[in-house]
Amino acid sequence: MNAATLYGLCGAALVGLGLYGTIVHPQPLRKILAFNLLGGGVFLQFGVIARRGAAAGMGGDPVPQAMVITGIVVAFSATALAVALVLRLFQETGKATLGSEPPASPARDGEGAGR
Amino acid sequence: MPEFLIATAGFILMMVAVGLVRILRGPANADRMMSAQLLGTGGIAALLLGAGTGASGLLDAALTLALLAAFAAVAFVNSADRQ
Amino acid sequence: MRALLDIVTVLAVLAGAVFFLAGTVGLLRFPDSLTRLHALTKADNLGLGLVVLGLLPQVDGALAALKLVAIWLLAQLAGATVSQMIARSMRRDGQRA
Amino acid sequence: MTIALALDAGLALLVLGVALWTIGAGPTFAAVVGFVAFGLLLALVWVRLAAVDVALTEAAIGSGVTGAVLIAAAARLRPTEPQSVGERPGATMRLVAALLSVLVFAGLAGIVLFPADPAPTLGPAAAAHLPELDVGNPVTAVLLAYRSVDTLLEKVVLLLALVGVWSLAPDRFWGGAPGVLRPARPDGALALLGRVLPPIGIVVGVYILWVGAIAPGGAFQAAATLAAMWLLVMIAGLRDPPETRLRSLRLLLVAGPAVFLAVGLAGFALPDGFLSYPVGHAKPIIIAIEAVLTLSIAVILGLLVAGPPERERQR
Repeated sequence: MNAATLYGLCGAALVGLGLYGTIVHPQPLRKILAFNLLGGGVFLQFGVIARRGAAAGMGGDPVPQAMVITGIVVAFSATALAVALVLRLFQETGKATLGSEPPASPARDGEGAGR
Repeated sequence: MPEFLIATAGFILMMVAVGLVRILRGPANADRMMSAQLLGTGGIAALLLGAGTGASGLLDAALTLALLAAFAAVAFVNSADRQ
Repeated sequence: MRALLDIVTVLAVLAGAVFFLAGTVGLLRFPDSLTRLHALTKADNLGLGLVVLGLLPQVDGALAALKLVAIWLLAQLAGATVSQMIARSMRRDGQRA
Repeated sequence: MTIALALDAGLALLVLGVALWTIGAGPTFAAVVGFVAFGLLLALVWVRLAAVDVALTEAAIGSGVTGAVLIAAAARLRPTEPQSVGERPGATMRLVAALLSVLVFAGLAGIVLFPADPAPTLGPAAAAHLPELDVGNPVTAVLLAYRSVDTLLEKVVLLLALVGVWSLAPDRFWGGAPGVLRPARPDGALALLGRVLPPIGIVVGVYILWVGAIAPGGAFQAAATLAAMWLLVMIAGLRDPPETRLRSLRLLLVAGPAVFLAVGLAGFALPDGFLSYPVGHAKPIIIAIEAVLTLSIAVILGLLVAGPPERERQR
């Protein structure tokens, strides 16, 4: 067991966790959060491949590392766009939900709003 | 010396990680932000200790982290206030 | 000389680690948010400060040393402002915590 | 060696713990705090994986700027939280999702545990041409020389995302300014920080850009730092967000990709074609491209965080 394997397993678990959260969470914002966790796990896989490919005096293969940097920036822009979509949905309908049926008036109105 | 610095970095990380329990327990959002702040400082300390072992570039990473942690903290307090 | 500087490093870094320990214990054990904020700032200021102090003999070159001190000052500035903002937001919430 | 491995194991467990919390937390605010902590820890993981460039990017963009976007959204969507409780999928659905997740985890874990031997690497190929480029940081060389098409297209993606965000504004606000994040007290601590931190941050940003040619750093990291400083000034209420119809602003947005593209097209004059640099002059060209790119990315990132226009344009 070396560090790369350890973080590789960690990344695999993150992908699993993120996938579960993306499917199960009802709130779109939480889905976005979970999806970012999933992305972090995928990036970690790249990092592990880069670390295993260490050669020529470098700590890691620079090609996967550069791809991760590009990936982080693209993930950010996708996140910003998704968040803007959810906020617009909220502005239009007063709700932020992906349910196809318009939900009946909330059962426990305001109860959960206190912190 | 490098082993000592790495071990201390691990210790500090462990400490701030225990502090993360406050994210779980709250009760106020202020408490959650505090533990994130402590994690930021601990992360900077760990990076600096890593830089002390001679690894290159970590000082710059710590510098960026210090700036961005400050920004994130401000954004958080600001949003928490607005609620 | 080298050994002496190493001893300084070990002592200062250990002292810094103790302050991180103290900050965490305070964050977990103190009864309300304002006292927890008090504990946090000790780790922020002194913990990081002592770590920086201890590392000064270990880095090579004046530029790296200067960068270390700059990072500490930056963390100080940000920590002071953020603590003040957190405290104010707590006061506005009416000390609910 | 064992101390280092213990550190790695602890760090990996921490990352997983914080990720679990981010998924499972009740209030969205708490989950977002968990996500920022996750980004911070991930930056440390990147350091342990000998990828300091990625660590810088993750710390700057992954947790800093993304955190700002998410937290502002969480604050606005707070009223919708209670009503979504009833929309949780049923037990069967959750079980299927859990099974699927475990399956994906097992597959990935298998790949991690039984890797190809010898591990594939492009490291030697990347290192072989570094002297020609005169760029000391291999990651920068990949981003701006070997795989510069990726980087160019990624800039286009950023621009498209910004156009997408802007187009979500109601028609009457088109061309107007994004909402102020929140008017702050002019005499408060935040206003002080908004005056003191940005000058330091701009110096650090320029430094990170400059050092990126020889050591970890580069355009994205510098741009994220600059964007954060700009946003700080806006949050502190010292400057309003600019109107999005301003021609100077729009020119700034496209300047980086345009210069990059122009240099790429100029490459057709050389034997290697698109996006090739003249031998011996690669480094100054790369740094020039990066400088313009940094400005454009900083403005794009800042405006992505600020969100769609929310005020009518002023005559």
